[in-house]
Amino acid sequence: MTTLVDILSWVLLTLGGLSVLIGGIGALRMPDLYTRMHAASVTDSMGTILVLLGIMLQAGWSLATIKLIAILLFLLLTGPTSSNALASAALLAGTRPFEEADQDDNEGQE
Amino acid sequence: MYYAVTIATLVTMGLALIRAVLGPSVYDRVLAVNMIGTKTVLLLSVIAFLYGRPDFLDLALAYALINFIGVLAVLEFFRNRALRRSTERDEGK
Amino acid sequence: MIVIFGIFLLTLLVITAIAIVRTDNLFVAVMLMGIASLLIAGNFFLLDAADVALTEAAVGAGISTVLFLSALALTSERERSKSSNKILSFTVVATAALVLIYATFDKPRFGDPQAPSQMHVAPWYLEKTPEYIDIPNVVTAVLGSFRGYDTLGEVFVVFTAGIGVLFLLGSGAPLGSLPPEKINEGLRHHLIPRVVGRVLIPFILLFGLYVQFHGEYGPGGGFQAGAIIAAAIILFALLEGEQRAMAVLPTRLLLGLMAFGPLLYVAVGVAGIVLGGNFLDYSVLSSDSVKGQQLGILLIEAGVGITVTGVLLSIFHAFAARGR
Amino acid sequence: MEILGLYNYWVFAILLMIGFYAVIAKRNLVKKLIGLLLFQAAVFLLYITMGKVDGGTAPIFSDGGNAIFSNPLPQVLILTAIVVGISTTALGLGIVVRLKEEYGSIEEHEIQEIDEQ
Repeated sequence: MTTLVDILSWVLLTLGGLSVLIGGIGALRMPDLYTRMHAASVTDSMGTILVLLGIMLQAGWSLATIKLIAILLFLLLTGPTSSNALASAALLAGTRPFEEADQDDNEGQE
Repeated sequence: MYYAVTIATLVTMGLALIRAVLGPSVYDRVLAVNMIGTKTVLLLSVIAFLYGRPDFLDLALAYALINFIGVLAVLEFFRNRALRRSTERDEGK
Repeated sequence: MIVIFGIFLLTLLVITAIAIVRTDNLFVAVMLMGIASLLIAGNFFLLDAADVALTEAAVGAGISTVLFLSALALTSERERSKSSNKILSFTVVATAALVLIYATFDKPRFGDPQAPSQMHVAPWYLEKTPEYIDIPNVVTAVLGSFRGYDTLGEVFVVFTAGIGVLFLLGSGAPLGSLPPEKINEGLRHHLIPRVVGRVLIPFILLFGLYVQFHGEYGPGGGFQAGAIIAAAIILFALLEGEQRAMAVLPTRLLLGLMAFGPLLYVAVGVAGIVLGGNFLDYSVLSSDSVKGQQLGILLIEAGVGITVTGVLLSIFHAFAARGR
Repeated sequence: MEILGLYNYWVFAILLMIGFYAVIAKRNLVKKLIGLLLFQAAVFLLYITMGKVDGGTAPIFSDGGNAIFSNPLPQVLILTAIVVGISTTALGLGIVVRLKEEYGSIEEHEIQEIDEQ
């Protein structure tokens, strides 16, 4: 039973680490703000869920698990909200999505 | 295995930092700050277990709660700036 | 392995610092400052300083960004002039850096248990805390009891800084050009952040109280709790507008909190004298000296928390009211 | 490892000097304050680094029974210094805001020019 839980948590942690890394690479390589935001959300939600679940399985049933659940809950609440706020602010300020020629505009806005 | 996750998190923080330094727009930088914020929460929770002191999860909890305020302050700043610009334009007419 | 993690974080920190100095956009500099704060907090945690990391989290993540952004809104976002005497300053700085680095070769190796700084006082604190005060968090014990004078001084510095900001910004005609009704509405039209923010505020307050009263057992204490509670109220002010936040905690009450904190601290000290001990000697506060110490620490931590909350909120309101 | 054992101190020196450079070379007052914050962060780092003990853990007793603890004293000093730092930074920002109101500028040399007239 313990081995099973261990294996499961290692799998979750590995997948979590991978998605964190993939999101990070995406946030660096993607061409414009909105696609980068999309990549960042992979780390913010997917990576967070997997990593924290993995740690939770390691922690067993204790106070630490409850704290981890709280952290997970708050991150899942605030992460998408921040992305939404940021995207709407960018859109209102006139950053247009999906256009190759956008890059000059962006540099001008900085 | 904790080490692997920590390394992945650290590398992602580095990538996000490159994004923050390169820009190009201010929104990219805010996005990068946000990313590094959530990565810090993950890093602190993993390291608390790596050290075998799960009682230090309080720190990660603090960041999970407080990082949000920074983003809202930025939003308010942009709103304020837009308002100021439109007021100045009205006065110019 | 953990040493390598620390080195990586520090390298990122240096890159961030260089980027901060190089950019001419002050908004970008403030954002990068936020990143630097996160990196340094992670590093403090790696260096075993959980309490310090919590303080950096409470102050650096929210309040410092908020203050800088409100100051930028009142001044300007861009650096207009080039640096003065670039070559001369760079030479001075580079020479000083080289001298400092040369000096580090005489320093004890990182983490050396035999380093002079580990040989005095600290072992005494670690050994005597269970005996005299009997709380698990030695940092809180040193902060509250063994070095209570220091902390009293720091509380008065925080108090004085708050008074200074109020003197500077509290009076006179503000220069903001915006119609007040626009400023006052805060982010009320942004529905999603508003709903989520309102859900979070009670939890942040609760967490602040937990940090305040759990400070004897885990990382925490008055300084951190004050900053966290102030952050919760600032979140409310951002979401609902200045006016409503002022209605919840009016200026008079904030001034009262600012003054009450140091007064409570001093009163605990004086109570020690009255009961036959020394100033800030808590052992006489109760018939059992260990219980007395614990009571004293609880009271002065409350004083610290109240001062920090009052001062940080007063500062925030002073800046926010200026823009109106 | 011997060389890496001094890395924290080198970062301290470099960070300190980056902050110092911003204070002396930049003319924008807000930028000077940001430089001061970096300077401060470097000093914090120095103190906390000196408190670390190999194999130690944070100076909070737990049931685990780890007998080595890092030095609590620098942590106490820095934890108060962080809060004091933000209050004094706010005071500095307050002065900058007042200067902007009186002189219409936050660039050092422009303020000096106005003063000389």
